[in-house]
Amino acid sequence: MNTAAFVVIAIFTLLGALAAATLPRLIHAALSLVVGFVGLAAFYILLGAEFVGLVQIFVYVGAVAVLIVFTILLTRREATERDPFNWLGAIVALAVFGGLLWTISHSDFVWQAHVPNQDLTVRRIGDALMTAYIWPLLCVGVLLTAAMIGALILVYEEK
Amino acid sequence: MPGEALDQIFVRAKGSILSLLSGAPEWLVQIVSALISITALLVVFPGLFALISVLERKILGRFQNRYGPNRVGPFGLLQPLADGIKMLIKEDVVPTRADKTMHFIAPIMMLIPALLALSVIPYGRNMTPFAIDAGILFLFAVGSTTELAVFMAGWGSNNKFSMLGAMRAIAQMVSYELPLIITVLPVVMIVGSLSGDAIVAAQDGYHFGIIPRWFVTTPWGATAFLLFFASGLVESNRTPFDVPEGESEIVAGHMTEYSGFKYAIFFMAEYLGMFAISGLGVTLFLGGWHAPIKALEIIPSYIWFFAKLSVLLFVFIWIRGTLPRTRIDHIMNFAWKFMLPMSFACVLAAALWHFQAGGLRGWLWSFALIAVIYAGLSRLLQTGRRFAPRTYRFAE
Amino acid sequence: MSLGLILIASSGLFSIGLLAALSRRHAIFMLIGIELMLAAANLNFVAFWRFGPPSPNPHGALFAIFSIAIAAAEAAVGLALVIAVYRHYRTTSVDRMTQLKG
Amino acid sequence: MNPWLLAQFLWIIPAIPLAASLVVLSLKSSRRKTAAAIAIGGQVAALILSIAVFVSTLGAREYRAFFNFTWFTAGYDHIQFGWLLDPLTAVMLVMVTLVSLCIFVFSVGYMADDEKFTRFFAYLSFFTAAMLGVVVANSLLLLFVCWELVGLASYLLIGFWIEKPSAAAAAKKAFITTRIGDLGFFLATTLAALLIFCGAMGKSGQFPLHVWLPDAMEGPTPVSALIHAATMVAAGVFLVARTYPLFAFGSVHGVTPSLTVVVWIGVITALMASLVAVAQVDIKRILAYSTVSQLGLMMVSLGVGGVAAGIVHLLAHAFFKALLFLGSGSVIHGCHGEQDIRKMGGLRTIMPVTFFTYAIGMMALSGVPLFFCGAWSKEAVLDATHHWPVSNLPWVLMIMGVLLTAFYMTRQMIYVFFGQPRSASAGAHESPSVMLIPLIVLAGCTVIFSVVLSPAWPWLESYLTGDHATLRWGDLLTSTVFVSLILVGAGIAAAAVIYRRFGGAIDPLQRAAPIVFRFLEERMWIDELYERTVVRFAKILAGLSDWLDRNVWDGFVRLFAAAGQLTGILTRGFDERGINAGVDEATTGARGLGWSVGRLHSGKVQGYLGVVAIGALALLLLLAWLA
Repeated sequence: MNTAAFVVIAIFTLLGALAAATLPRLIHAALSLVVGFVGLAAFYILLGAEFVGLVQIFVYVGAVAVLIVFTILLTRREATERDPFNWLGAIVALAVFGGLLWTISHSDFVWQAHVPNQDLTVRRIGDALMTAYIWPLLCVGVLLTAAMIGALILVYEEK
Repeated sequence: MPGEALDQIFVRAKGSILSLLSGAPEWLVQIVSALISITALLVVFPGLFALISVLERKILGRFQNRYGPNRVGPFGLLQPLADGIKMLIKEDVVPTRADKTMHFIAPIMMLIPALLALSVIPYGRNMTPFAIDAGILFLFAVGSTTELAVFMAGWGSNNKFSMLGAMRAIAQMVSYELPLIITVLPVVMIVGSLSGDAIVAAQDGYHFGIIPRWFVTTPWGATAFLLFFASGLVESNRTPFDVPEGESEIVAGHMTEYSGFKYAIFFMAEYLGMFAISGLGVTLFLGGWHAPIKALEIIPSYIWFFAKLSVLLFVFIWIRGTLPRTRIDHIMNFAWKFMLPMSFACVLAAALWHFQAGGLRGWLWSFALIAVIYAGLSRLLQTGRRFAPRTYRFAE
Repeated sequence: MSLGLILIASSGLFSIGLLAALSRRHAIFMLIGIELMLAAANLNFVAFWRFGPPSPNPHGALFAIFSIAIAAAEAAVGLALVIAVYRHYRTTSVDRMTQLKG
Repeated sequence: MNPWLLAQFLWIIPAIPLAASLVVLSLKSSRRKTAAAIAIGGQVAALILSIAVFVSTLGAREYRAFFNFTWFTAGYDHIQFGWLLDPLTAVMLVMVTLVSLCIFVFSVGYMADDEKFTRFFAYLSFFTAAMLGVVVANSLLLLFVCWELVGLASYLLIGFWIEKPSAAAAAKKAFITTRIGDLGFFLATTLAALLIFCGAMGKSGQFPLHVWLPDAMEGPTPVSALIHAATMVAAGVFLVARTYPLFAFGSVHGVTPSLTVVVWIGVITALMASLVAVAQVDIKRILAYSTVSQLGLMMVSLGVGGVAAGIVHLLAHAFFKALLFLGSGSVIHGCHGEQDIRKMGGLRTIMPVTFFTYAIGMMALSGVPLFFCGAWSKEAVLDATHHWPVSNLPWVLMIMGVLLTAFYMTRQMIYVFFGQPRSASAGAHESPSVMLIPLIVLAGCTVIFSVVLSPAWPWLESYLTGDHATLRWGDLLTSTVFVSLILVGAGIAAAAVIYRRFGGAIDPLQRAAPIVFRFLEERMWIDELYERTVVRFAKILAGLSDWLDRNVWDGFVRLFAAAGQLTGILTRGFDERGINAGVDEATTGARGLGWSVGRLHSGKVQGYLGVVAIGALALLLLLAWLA
C-alpha cells in the first residue's frame, strides 16, 4: 500500500510542480504550486514526519502561497500577461535531471532495504528543539523577525 | 459509570460495524472506519447547518421584533429544505470574462478545508473522527487554505467587487490568524500536546470540587478565549467583521458573481467554518465534552459538547444581530496593535501560571500580569482624538 | 517504497524547480522555482532521516523544519523585493531590470 | 595597588572612549549636547583612570606589569593578547587622555555649527580609544590591530568634510601612505626592526612617507591637533621606543645599523621639513611641517640612544603642538576659516588670549630656554645627538634645524599677530571661552612641564629610565644650552629683522631668492615626484589589470568570433577562386558560435544560474566517474 500511495502522491506532486513551472499564466502557476506543496506535505506524512507535513501546509500553503498571490495582485499589470518560455532552461533542467537519475541509479546505498525509523511524534520534535536545537531555534526566531522588518521596510512607501 | 452505555453508543455502533469485516486486510478496515466517520460528519454537520440557518433567521427575527420564517413546515423548520431546492434549481451564472476553472473550483476549495477541520475535533469520549497527534496544528493548517479559496473566488470571477472583497478577506484573515494561533499556544503549552483528546483530558476534574477545570476558568484562559472568539469571528467573516461581503460597499465581496448551488456551497462552507472554530473553542477552553457539574456527568459527553457548541453559535448570531459593521482599517489596527500583544500576554501569563504550579498564587500572578499589560496597552492606544471633531475622508 | 524512489521523485522536483528558475522571465516564477528546489532538498532531508541510522534526535526532520522557516523568510523578503522593484521599474521581468541606478 | 591586578584592568581605559563613541554614534544627529557630554565625560573618566594608574606607578622603580590571555589557538601556536603597564605606558596614557580632553572641549566650540557634530565626536572618541589601545597593547599583533584602527579613525577624521574633494583626496592619501608603511609593520610582526620602522615612518610622517601629513590639514583643526600633535604621529615614535630592544639588538656601544638608519632618516626629515616650513603660507601647513621636523628630531634622539630624551620630547611636543594647533584653530575660527597667513596680521590686539597662548607655544617649539618645556627636551635631544659616536653631522644639521624652527615660527608669529590687520583679520573676533580654556590649560601644562623636564631636575626622564632624579643646578649650563640659546636668538632675530616692516606684500625671502623659495614653497616637488612615479605606476598597473580583465572575461568569445571571421575570410578567398560556396555556411556557423558563446556573458541572472547548474552537473558526473 505504501508504494502505491507513494506513486500516487509522487505523480500528484510532480504534476503540480510541473504545472507551476510551465503554465503561461502566473496566477495558475501559483495555484498549482500550492497543489505541489500539498503533495509534498503528503510525502512527509507518508514518511512518518506528520508534523513536518503539517508545517509544510501551514507555512507554504497558508503563508507563502498567499504572499505570492498578494504579490501577483500588487504587480497586476504583468501578472495577467503571458510569460515567455525559454527552452534552453528546459534542456539544462533535463540534463540535470538525467545526471541526478544516473547518480541515484548508480548508488547502491539508496537501493538497499533500510528499516525505517519509527514515526516522529510532536513531543520528540519539541524535546529536540528545546534541548539540542535551542540555539538554532533562537537564531531562526531572530532571522524571521529581521526578515519581517526588512520586508516591511522594503515595501513601505512614505506618503 | 451509569450513562456509560448511552455515552459510548456511537463508538460501539462503529465497532460492531467494523467487526463485521474481521479477517479482511488491515488497510480495508482502516478505509471502512474512515468512511464511517466521514459519513457521520457529512450527515451531522450539513444537518446542523440547515438547522442553524433557519434558527439564525428566527433568532434575528426575534431580535428585530418580527417573526422569522414560519411558513414552511412546523415553525418553518423545513425552510432550509425549500431554500436548498431553490438553490439547486436556480440558474448557475458564470461571467463570460471569468476564469472558468478557478471560478468553478473556488467553492469546492472553500468547502473541503471546513470539513477537514471538523474531522479532528473530539465530539465526545472516544469520539474523535481522526485522532492524530497534531490535531490542532492540522486544523489550523487546513484552515489556512481557505484564504486561497477566497482568493480564487475573487480572482476567478474577474470582477472588481469580488477582487476587493477577496483582498479584504485575505488581509483580515491573515492578520487575525496570528492572534488566533497565539491564543491557542498557552493551552498547548500547559497541556504539552497538540492533540484534541489530550487537551480535553487535561481539563477533566474540578477546582475545589465545584468549579470545572476548564481553561476558561483561569485568567489567561479567559483572556485567550475572548481573543480567540474575536479572531474566530473574523476568520469566519461574521459581523462585525464581515467587511469582505459588506453588501453596502462591495456587493457581496468574493461571492458577488456566484449564484445558485455554488453560492449555497459558499454559504455552507462559511457556516461549517464557524462550527469548526466554535468546536475548537469548546475543545480548547470550555473543557470539550466534559460536564460542568459532577452530578450531570450522566448526560452523554457528545450532548455536552453540542450544547456548548450551540451556545457559542448563539453568541455568534447574537453578535450579528447586535453589532454594526467595522471599518477595515479599524479591523487591521485592532489586530496588530491590540490582539497580537494581548495574545502574547496570554502566553506569558500561562507560563507564569505554569511556574506557580497553578493554584491561587498562579491565578493571582497571571491575572496581575494580564491586567498590567492590558492597562498599558489601552493607555498606549489612547489616541486622544477620541472626542475630537470627526474628520471625513471622501474617495477621490 | 525505498529511499531511491523518493530520491528520484525529489530530483524530479528539483529539476522542475530549476526549469522554472531558468526558463521563466517573471521574477515570481524564479521565486517559485527556488521554492521548489528548496522543497526538493527538504524532501531529501526527511527521506534520509527516515531511512538513515536511528538517532536520539531526528536531525533530518528538524533540518527540514528549519529550512522551511528560512524559506518562508526568504519568500517574504523576495516578494517584498519584487514589489519594490516593480514600483520602481514598472516591470517584474528579470531581463528588464538592467540598471542598478536608483 | 598590586601592579598585576592593575594591569589586568588596564583595558578599561581604552574601552571607555570606545563605548562613548559607540553610544554617540547611535544618537540622533540632533542630540548635540548629549553627544558632546557623553564623549567628554568618557574622556574625563579615562583621564582620571590614567592619572590613577600613573600615580600608582610612581612609587616603584623598574615598574613593569602585564596581563596576557590567549585570544584563540590556531593549531599549536596560541595567539596571545595582552596589556602592558610600565612608565612609558603610564605617561603616554596621561598625555593622550589629557591632550585629547582639551581637544574635545575645544572642538565643542570649533565645530559648534557643523551639522555632523555628533558624528565628529563619535569619530574623535573612536580615535582616542584606538590610540589608547596602541599605548596599552602588549603583543605586536594587538598593537597592529589598534594601529590599523588608528589609521582608519584618522582617515575618517581627515576626510570628515568629505564633501570637499580636497578633503576626500587628502584622506585617501593619508590612508594609503600610512598603509604603505603599515605593510612593512605587518611584515615586521614576523620580521625585524627596520620593517617596524617602516610602520613608524608611515605614521610619524618620516621622510619618504611624510607627504600625507601636511595634506591632512584638510581635516577640522581639532583633528589636526589630535592627529598631528598628540597622538597618531606620536604613535610611530612610541612604537620605536616600545620596540627599542629590537633595534638595539647586538649593539656596539649603542650603535646598530638599524639605529643608524633611524638617525639619518630622522635628520633628513627634520631638516627638510623645517626648510619647507619656511616658505609656507598656510598657517596649519607650517605647523604640520614643524611637526614633521620635530618628529624627525625625536627619531634621531631614539636612534642615537636617547630614548628617554626622545619620549620626553614627544610628550613636551604633544602639549605645545596641540596648543599651537588649537591656537591656529582659534585664529582660523576668528578669521572665518581663512588659513592664509598673508591675509592675517595684527591679531595681537584683536585676540589677545589666543596671542599669548600661541606665543607660549611658539617659544616652546622654537626652544626658548628656562620656562618652556620644548627647550629642555630639545636640549636633551641635542645633547644625546652630540654624544653620538658615529658622526657629528646629525648634530650639525639638527642645530640648523633648530635655527630654522625659530626662524619660521617667528615669521609666522609676525605674519599673523603683528603689523596691521589685513583682509582676513579685519573682521576677526576673539574665540568663545569654551575654545580659550583648553588653550590656557595647555599653555599652563607647557610651562609646568618645563619644571619636571629641566636638566637641573630631570624628573620625568629618570622616571622613564627608572632611577631617581637628583637636583643638580649645574646641569642647567650644559654646553648645548648656550649653543641653542644663541641659535634660537639668531633665528628669532633674523626673522624679526627680515619681516620687521612686512606689509602683507610679497614675501621678502621670495624677493631675495625666488627660485629657492619656489622650490620650498612647492614642498621640494616631492608630491609631484610621487605623482610622477608611484601613482603613475599604480595607474599603469590598474590599467594593465583592467585590460587583462576584459580579455579574461570575454577573451575566448572574441577568440571564437575572430576564428570564425578568419575562417570566413579564408574561405571567401577559396570561394573567389570558385572552389566551394558552401564554406560560407561554415563561417557563418562559426560566427554564430562565437556570438552564442558571447551570450554567456549577458548580465542575466538566469544565464548564470544555468551555467551554475551545468557546472554542478559536471562536478556530479566527475565525482561519479571518479568513484
